[in-house]
Amino acid sequence: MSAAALTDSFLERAPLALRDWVVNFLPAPLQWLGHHLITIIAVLAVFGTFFAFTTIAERKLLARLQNRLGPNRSGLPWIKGLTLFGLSQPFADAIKTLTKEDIVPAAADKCLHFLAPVIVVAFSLMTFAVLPFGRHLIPVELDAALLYFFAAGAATELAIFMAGWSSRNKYSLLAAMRALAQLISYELPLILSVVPIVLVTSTLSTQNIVLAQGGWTFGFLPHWFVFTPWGFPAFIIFLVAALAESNRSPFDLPEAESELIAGHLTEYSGFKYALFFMAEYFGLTALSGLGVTLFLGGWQAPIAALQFIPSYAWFMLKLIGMLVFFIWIRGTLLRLRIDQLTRLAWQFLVPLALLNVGNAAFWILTASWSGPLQLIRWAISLAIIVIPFILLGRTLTAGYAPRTYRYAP
Amino acid sequence: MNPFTPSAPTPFASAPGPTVRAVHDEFHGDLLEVSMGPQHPSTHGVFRMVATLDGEQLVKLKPVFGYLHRNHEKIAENTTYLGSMPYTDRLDYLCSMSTNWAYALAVERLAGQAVPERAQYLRIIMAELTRLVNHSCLVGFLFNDLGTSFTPLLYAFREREKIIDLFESLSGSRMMCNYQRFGGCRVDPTPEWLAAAQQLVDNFPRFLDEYERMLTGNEIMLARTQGVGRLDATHAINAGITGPVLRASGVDYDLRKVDAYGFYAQFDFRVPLGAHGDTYDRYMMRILEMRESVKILQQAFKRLPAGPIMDPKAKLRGFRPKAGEAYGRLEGPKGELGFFLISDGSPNPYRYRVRPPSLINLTLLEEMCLGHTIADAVVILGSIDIVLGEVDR
Amino acid sequence: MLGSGIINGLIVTAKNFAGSYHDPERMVTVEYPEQKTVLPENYRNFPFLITENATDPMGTLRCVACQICEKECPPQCIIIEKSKDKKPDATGKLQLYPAIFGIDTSVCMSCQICVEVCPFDAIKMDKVFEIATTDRFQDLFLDRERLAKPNSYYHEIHPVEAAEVDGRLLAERKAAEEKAKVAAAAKAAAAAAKPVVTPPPATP
Amino acid sequence: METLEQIRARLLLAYPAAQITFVTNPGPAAEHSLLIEATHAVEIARWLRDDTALHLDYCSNATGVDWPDKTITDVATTTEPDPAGGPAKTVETKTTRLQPGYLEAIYHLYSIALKQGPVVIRLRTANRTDAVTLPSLTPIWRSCDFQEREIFDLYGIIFSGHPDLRRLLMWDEFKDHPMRKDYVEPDDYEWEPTAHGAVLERAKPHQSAAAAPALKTGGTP
Repeated sequence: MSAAALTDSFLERAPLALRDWVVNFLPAPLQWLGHHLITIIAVLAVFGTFFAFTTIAERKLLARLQNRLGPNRSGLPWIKGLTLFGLSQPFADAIKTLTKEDIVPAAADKCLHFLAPVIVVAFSLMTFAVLPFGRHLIPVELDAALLYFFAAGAATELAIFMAGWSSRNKYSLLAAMRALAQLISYELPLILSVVPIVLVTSTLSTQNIVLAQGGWTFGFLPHWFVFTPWGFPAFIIFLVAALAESNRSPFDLPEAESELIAGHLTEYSGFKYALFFMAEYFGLTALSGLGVTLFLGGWQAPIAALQFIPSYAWFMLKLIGMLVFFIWIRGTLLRLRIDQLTRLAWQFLVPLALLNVGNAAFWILTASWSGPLQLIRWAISLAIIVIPFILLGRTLTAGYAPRTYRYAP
Repeated sequence: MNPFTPSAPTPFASAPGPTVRAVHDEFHGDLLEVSMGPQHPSTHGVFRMVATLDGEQLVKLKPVFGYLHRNHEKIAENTTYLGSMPYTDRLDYLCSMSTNWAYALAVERLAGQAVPERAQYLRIIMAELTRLVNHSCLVGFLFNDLGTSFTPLLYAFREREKIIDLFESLSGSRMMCNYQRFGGCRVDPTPEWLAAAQQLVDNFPRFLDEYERMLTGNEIMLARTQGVGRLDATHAINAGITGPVLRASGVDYDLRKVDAYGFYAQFDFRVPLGAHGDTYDRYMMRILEMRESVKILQQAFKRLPAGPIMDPKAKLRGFRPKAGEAYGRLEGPKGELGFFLISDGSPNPYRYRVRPPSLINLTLLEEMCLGHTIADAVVILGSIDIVLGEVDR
Repeated sequence: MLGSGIINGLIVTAKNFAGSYHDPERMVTVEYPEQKTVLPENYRNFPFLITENATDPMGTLRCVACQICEKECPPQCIIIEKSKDKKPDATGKLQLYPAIFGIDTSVCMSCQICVEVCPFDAIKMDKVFEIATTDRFQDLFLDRERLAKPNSYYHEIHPVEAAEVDGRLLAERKAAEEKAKVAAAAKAAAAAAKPVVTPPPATP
Repeated sequence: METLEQIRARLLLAYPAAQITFVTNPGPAAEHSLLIEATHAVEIARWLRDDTALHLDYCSNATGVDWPDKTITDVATTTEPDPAGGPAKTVETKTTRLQPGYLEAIYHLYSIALKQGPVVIRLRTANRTDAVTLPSLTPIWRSCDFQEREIFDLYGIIFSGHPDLRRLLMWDEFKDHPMRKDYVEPDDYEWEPTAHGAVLERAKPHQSAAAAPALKTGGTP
């Protein structure tokens, strides 16, 4: 199959064709509106369902990690004995949270208390606009897509602070302070980890970044940025920062269940709580999507021979992989303390990310090296990142080591 | 050698933790008073800490007790000696077997009662199994306080469940065993039970290895626990802190060795000692003690003698010890568990007192926590290992 | 190196994840209402009263209303009222019986002390645990009629223990009978010496 | 370890003014104890802690005991010669005297450094009503902190010199001391029928009219 044929294969174009078919029913002056509305509805529907199944997948995977079964009871209403492996659990949860009483503390700032969950969901959804889900599937093709993504993502911090502040609860306030410190600290390594890609591809458009990762060496080694000596460290830094940005374990300090009850969510109940929950997963999904786009080749197939599978399927598969990894991390790790958290960001991730920018610059400068020089290029590039990693890691863990113990005589 | 000084320091002179700024001016801002508990996810029950925070740092922490108080001692003084036995199950509900033993020990001292050899061995088996239950639970809960999503706790519960099933098949109840009696034990285990227990004990080190592989070397775990909640030996001794918490501070004091109650003198085991007295040492004490308990259990299964499990002279009904008093104590999983009894010759004890290790180990909680953050306070509390049934009685 | 501990942890959890699908040592969950564990022989829940005869439960209660269990019960959940008259028990001896025997199971803490102190083996521990109800007063205060269960039921739930108890009771009864026989023989001898017609004792 | 008599003798040498009584324990445990007069208690406790031979650095257990007033009937038998000249008659004269009650604090001391013990010391108050102050041993052994608070809470012994003498287990507004032998339980707490019903009878006068319907419908007020 030729590349052109692939680009225009039926499966690849099917979503677009469907949209155009629907839009054609509308009068011509309204077609642009229909076009955008359908895109928005599609993103909402797909990622809304995706969110629902992420929650059940997270619960089941965590349960299995912990040698439990996880939710496996909810079936369909009025049908006894049909449990569907508990897959309808998210819908049961949704009904439960929607029918719950909405409690607002008497002393709370009612306006901000109401606005916070709305804003957090709105901004976390806005980030989906610039993610290329497939070869032709990108809601908005922006030239400065990356800038837009980080700007929209950063606005959720404000909402979390609003939630913590307006609740008038000491735990919420502590959580809000933590959230601010954490999210601002980790914006920096998150963005710095992306800079090398911008340097190498010299574009801010996500679609172009994915296109730059196309192609294979020998047909099975994809040219994804994660497989470069500057891309892999950038990917790791991105992962850590993404975990912190989406308040996931081991960086779930704002919600620190064992310390701050539920953190900024302490005074939320019912639907508003569900909105925060949703926003958290949307944020996580969006950041995972960005990670897939920037480092894991976006919608590109890993092997040339597998190109017949439509590109959006590859994107979703990679996205699921990222989420499973995040869940695995959550099931294993414990939480950092706030001072260690900021220390990790400022003393470890930021210097490494800065060095990595230099590393990428070196990679660009030596783009013409080939043959045996290629090996030297790899070695130097690896050394630029591995040696500081070991040294910085040592200073970070200085004084902490497993101990041996004596016994009473 | 104990790192004691000839003259113990005056308490309240200085806190073992780092020095704390308690300034309250316009530059430093207000202090925040947070009431953690009685309903809080990691106070291990209805315990309350009134914490004063400077930012995230603790400048004051006052424990408040009594939310689970039911005046166990008064109830026991209005009940027969035997009737208090099931109530002791409810003191430290994780380790009913050793609490039973402590009470039986005190009553046997009070009445001068002998215990047959097989019963002594059975008691040691039960006490060490209880230690495994308690320590594995504690370590799991400690990690929960440290912020894992229940994974280590559920691994610990998985193993605990197997031990508790053994308790159930022996004594009829999973947690409220009510197994010991004055002068022996209630039920004689069958050979099948002993084989099952032996197999469980054989498998237990595998679980410990896996557990340690998962978390002991974890960088976050090390950073969160090492150097946190330091407790030095002199302060610990003076504050009556006992059990693994005391030994983590490097004090060699294990009642199984010191008093050698029961038949512990005949067993070969070691007492691990910490050097830093921080949360990590307290965690490792539990892990190492579990390994030693496995050793004790292996020896006990090998040497378990045949014979009666009750002293033939023991009386179930109409038990009236002679007037007098006795203090019986043993090394419970949480520390020194003592029962002080005064008899006036009547069927009910005149005075019945529990020396609760959980409560007394909390004496230095504030000093251990000061200067650390609120996140550490939760972890330090978790590493002390309390059970509110025993703290509040 | 930084990160090795974290990777070790990830390996362990991955192992447990895989183990939860094939290793019964790791996946220990029992899905309760559908699956049930076998209760061990010694399992105890709440006490019940033993009757010798299932067809006449109230007439053949082993309990003789001695009230020892009422006194020994630590949470004081047993209430007994003695009968005014006497009824013959299984051996034909005239005994008191409990006119009222109640156990407040919402107070009972399943400690088994009543069973241990009972000199007549009349009260034993049940294994029924699915007793959740909505009415604490009507449904959890068990009276004599609801407490009484036949000896065969006891054999069903605690086979080893019941066999031992029955053996002991039988031996005791035999000894008592023999004693009675000896006494009767002595009496008969005495009667032979001085013949007086006495009506036989009413034994059902 | 030295016997308690030896310890007492050495204590009397060190503190000649102090009154130290040897209290025997008649039971099989034979844990005898020293009754120490309250005025010297703190110095003696410090001596016990710092003495090199004893080194009782660890106070394991501190507890209170209530000994209420006891009426003791002394029976004196005297033989009176019969004035009529018959055999001598024995006459029993019963005199009742009131042994005043007191509160007692008992401390079980051990040495962790030398691994020995226990030494049991007792402090007694003058009576159970107004003179209930004892010196606190918390400055000597910090482990008495919570335990003395508990004794104060449950027995009402006031420990002078305790840094933070508040109720430990009962709430601050609580009035009585529940572990005392003459403590009368409040009878307004249990409203539900129990097996014995006696508690319910006592609770009846406390039940307000408002709470009665709730009881009828089976709800727990």
